[in-house]
Amino acid sequence: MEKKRNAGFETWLMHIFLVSTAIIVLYPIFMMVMSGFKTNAEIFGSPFAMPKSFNLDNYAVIWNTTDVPRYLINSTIVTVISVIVLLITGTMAAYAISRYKFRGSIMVSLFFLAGLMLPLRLAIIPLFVQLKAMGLVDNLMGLIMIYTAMSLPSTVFILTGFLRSLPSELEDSARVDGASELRIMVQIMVPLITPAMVIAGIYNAVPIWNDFFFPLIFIQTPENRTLAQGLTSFFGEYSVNFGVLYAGLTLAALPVVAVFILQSKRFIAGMTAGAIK
Amino acid sequence: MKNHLTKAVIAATALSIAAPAFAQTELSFWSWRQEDVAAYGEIIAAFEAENPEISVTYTAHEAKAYNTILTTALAGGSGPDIIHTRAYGSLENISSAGYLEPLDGQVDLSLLSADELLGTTLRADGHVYAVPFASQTVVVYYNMDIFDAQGITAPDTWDEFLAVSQQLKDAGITPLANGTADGWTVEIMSGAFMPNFYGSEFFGDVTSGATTFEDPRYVTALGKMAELAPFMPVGFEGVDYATMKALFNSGAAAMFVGGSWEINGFREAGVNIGMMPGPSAEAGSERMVATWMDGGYAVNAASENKEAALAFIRFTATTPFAQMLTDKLNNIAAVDGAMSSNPDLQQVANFHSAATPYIMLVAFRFDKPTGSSLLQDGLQQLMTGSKTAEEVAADVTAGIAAAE
Amino acid sequence: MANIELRGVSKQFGDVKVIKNVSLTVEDNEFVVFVGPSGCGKSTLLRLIAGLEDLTKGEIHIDNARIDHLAPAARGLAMVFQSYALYPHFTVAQNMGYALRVAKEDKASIDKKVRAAADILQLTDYLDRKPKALSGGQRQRVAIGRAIVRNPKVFLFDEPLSNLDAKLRVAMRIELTKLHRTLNATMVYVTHDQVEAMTMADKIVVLRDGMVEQIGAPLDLYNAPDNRFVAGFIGSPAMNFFAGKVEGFVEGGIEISLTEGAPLTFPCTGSGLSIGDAVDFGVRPEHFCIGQGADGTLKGEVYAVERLGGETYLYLSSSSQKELVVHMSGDHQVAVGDHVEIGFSIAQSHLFGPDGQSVR
Amino acid sequence: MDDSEYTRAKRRRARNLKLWLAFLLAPPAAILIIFVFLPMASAVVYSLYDWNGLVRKEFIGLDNFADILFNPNKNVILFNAFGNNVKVFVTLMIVQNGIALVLALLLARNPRGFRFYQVVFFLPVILSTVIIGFQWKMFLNPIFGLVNKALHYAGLSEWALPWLGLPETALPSMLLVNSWHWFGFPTLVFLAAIHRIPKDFIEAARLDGASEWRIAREIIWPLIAPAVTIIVVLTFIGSFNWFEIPYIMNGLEGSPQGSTDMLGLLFYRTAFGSVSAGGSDFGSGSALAVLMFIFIFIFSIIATKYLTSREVEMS
Repeated sequence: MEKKRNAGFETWLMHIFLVSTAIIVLYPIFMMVMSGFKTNAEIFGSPFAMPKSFNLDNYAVIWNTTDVPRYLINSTIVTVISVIVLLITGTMAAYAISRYKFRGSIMVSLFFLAGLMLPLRLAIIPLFVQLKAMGLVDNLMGLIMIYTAMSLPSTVFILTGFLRSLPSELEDSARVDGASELRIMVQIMVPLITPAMVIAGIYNAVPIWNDFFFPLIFIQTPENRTLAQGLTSFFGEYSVNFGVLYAGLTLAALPVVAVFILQSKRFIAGMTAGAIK
Repeated sequence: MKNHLTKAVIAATALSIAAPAFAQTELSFWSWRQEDVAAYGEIIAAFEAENPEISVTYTAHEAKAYNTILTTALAGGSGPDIIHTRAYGSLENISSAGYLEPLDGQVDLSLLSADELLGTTLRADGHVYAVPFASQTVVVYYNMDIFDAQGITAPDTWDEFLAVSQQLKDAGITPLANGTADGWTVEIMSGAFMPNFYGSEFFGDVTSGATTFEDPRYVTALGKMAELAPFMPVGFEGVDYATMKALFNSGAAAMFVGGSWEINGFREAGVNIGMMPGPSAEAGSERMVATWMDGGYAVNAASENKEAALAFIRFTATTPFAQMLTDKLNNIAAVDGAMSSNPDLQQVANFHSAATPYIMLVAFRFDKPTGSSLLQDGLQQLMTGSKTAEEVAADVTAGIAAAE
Repeated sequence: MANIELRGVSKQFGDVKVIKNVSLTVEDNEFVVFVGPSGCGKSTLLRLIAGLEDLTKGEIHIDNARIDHLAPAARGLAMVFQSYALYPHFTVAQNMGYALRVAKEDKASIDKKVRAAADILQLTDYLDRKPKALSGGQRQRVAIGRAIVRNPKVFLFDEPLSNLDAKLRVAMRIELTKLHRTLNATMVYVTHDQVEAMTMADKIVVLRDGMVEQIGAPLDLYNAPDNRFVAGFIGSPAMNFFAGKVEGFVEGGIEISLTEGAPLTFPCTGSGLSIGDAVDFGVRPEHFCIGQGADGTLKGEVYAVERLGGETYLYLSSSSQKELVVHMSGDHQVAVGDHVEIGFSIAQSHLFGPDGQSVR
Repeated sequence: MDDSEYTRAKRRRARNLKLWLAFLLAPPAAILIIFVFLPMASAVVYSLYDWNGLVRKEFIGLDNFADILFNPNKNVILFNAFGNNVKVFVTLMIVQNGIALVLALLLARNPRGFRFYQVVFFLPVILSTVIIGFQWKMFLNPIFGLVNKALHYAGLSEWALPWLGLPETALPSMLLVNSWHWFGFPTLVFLAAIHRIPKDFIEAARLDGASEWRIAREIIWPLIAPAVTIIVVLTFIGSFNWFEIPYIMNGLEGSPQGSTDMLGLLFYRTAFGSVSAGGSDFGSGSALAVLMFIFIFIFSIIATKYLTSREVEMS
């Protein structure tokens, strides 16, 4: 009896902890969304109340003064292409490292790992000089290459682990079946690590989508601006109109949150289940 | 596939900005003034009307990152044709590196005074590298409606200022909107109050090396700043520039110490503002304002369209340009001859009869650490009471002595 | 269909020699089993034939043509893996037809061949399922089906039954033997289980430490092991060994003494042994009988009895021998603690010299 | 065919395999070399030259390094920033990752709403730092901010502080914001690691009568060592590169009075200059960057080595 009551108390405590954490996470996000519908006076006067009306005035300000659709397109192009290139090249490297024994393979994997620990931001000046020479300044392609390079180490790291866990007999079997190395990789092995690719994809897409540092330096014409960058300058302009700011924040967060919630089942399952068993 | 996509992206971009003209020279023009995009659009349109063969694209970058964006681009052999530069130390940083085109001899600078040109002249070679665009002045704004409601008239002396502040505070109104979270706003604040205590001679003395910041005149002036802390918002340590403006705009605070560029914003927000220079030390003594050259327009030495860029720069040194700057941006133009119909600007211009250079920006931003960063840190500590005026003065002096 | 010939095959991984100069021949249509303890190199040898590993030295010929330079698929063989290695994201039909798809056969003919193989293996109802939805035995059959579909010259099996339960293993053993007969194909089969080897093989290759210990028909190995290792490895329970010493030579044989019991005379020709050499005398558990033996008798105390009804196993210990196994058919009333006498005949016993080689 | 032809055929196969490996490795390696390693190498070269602001002058060897490390006027700033980075690392390890571990242990017990919590906890991770920085800066505003308003409503007015304006509270406030942003990531990583522990281990311990606390400490903790390694190393790298939150919330100078100054901000100011902090100096900036590379790289390797050595094999 004693023990049972104790367990009940513990469970109760656990739920309190979990629920309050969820509130601490959700409430600020909720407030951000709600404040986007408020006027300055409402935000100052009755910060915790629901907005008087759910009008889109603040959103209209953003829509009319900034080129949000364009920023959205640019960010989407940059993120999608970066992730595609990243997954292709990352899989290639991870496949070579994990599925073949060759001289220097440890060196190669260390080479990719080293990239994980080197913050590229610190080499921004030479990077600029170099991209300039390559004609990639003020060009979305430049951003794509930077993001791909920056995210490659973690992608290779994640995918190598998953690829190593695949049984080598599958590969042997396909080899006996006459499949070429390319075919074994593309048809047999890679389809088996799609959960890992989802993880690596989301893991890297989020910072790419959110980054404002590299666009700030490398994108010069407003037409090429990304969402995070465009909004950062917009925030500077509207620094006293809190309602508009909150609306801007909500707008910037919306696409990623939507994608995440739609893919969350897959992503979290992949993250927590680890590898394919 | 990658290639196709790139091409598609580039094509899409190209289409969207497809210029109607053919043999036009296209100039790029960078600035940190995001608030001024519309006004510059009009000014540029006027220029293009007279120079149909040139088109100018104004791009405003995020202000905080402007330095980074510009220096990286210049160092990478790129950058715009026309550069909106800041003055004094910031300008020296890029002009001494040879990234700017010397303008003397190429541009008629006769409408600018020697004082004004000082801000855009490289000390090492004496050449002018930018056409100064506007001067800024530190003033004390006050909300006339609040003053009237409280039966207060604008104070003249320091003691009156403190008395007025106390009266406002007793009435439940925050006397001063200023906070210290953004260091530069504290420095601005010091520009309104300190000159009247250290006097008009101090600038010359300290820049010539005749004295240091430990001079009693300066220490006294610093000490006065500490007396303002009780009249600043509760939690002023965390009040940043945006909050300051929001406090003043909303009428929660009665006074705001700021630069003359604020006029526009306050008027737009509907605040019934009055302006005054900082209070005098004693009745009858001088009421000085701190002023400085805000920046200028320069030509990128590596520009491929130098002639066209110079044409635009020549335009910025003319009275019509100054007139537009005055009318559209409510700036006090550096170039002479502009007439302002704006009473606010006329008032600020009148303050200039007793002006002193905004000390750290004009004279101590050439080396590191800058006088500004030393003073900003010092003032923050002074206001929160963690250091005395003497200690702050000693810190600033030592910092400047060690600067290189 | 095809014969296989290995000539002086060696394989080295780094500094480790895994296969040491192995030469052997697999005849056409033969079912050959490579057997040996784990780590003996039997799987490596199979992978060398398959082309999954490269030879360090030597040559491999199939149908009298050298093939060791060819890619696995070009060697005309099929392989069944221990884990079955079914492609998890393909259906059974896709798994079975994969090699043909790779070889760009047309769809109709792939379908026909897959169906034919599925018929043989009773997999027709499962063709659209993914491997995940199959039982162990079914997966095993898909793996075999995948091999059959290719109509290879040679089938290679790498411990294909080790993941099945005991009952299924027996059933599959018989099925595989049947399949061998139906397909008329050369098969090379790797296992560590000597029962599989004995029951299925036409010819067994016993391997140890990368070297061939003996090659021969199952019963030849059983009856006439070349050395102590093969004698101990083939047969279950394993042969009992007794330490002995060469005492002297007589006409047509040698005299040996065991630590226990009377000296024996073991018939042989030209043994190469000398007096005083330590020898091992071996008798299989099933060759003992209770009571006095024809040529010798030993005494021991029973410490465990396993009575299975149809057969009985006695575990004895004697003064010189810690463990001694006796296998008898039928049921016997023996209790733990009993002292029994067991006998053997020379004709059914074996003698091994100090080098482990059989003395005959 | 004579023997050499067989050898040649074998060599051809070996060569094809090498070509295939080269094909696989060349594109990713090229991307990494061109866009990461080359610029980094150039940064090292930059750091060995004297710079007049933006213009490279003569080769001066390690003088830039000596200057930032030993010049007493500069190294105070460097050591202050470094000390703050250390505080960031330690605090995040305790607060952010500690909370994450507790949450992971709770979630591992599969409570009702398990999926919901997983999604919710991860939600802030996917939000942009810009968004979070701005949002919390507004929340922490001493006058209009929700945090202080809430404290007033709760009758705790004296607790309402100018959070980001005081040297004592600015950094802790930012670290709480950062923890709010990131705690979901270590939570999921720990949870994944706990899920990977065979159930029998925990059940066996439970049958032995071990308390939940003992199970967590003596069974789960040692067995999730690989996840701990990942989190420690990532937190370390993240802490010493910390830039976005302090930059967005309190600007480039690390105000107030350097209490939120970080190596990342210092690098940025040194290399690019700022309006109040003065002009740019690529030489010192690059030297600082190189020191940071070296420090982060060496410590990551040492930490990985050390932490990996205490991982137990789970069979």
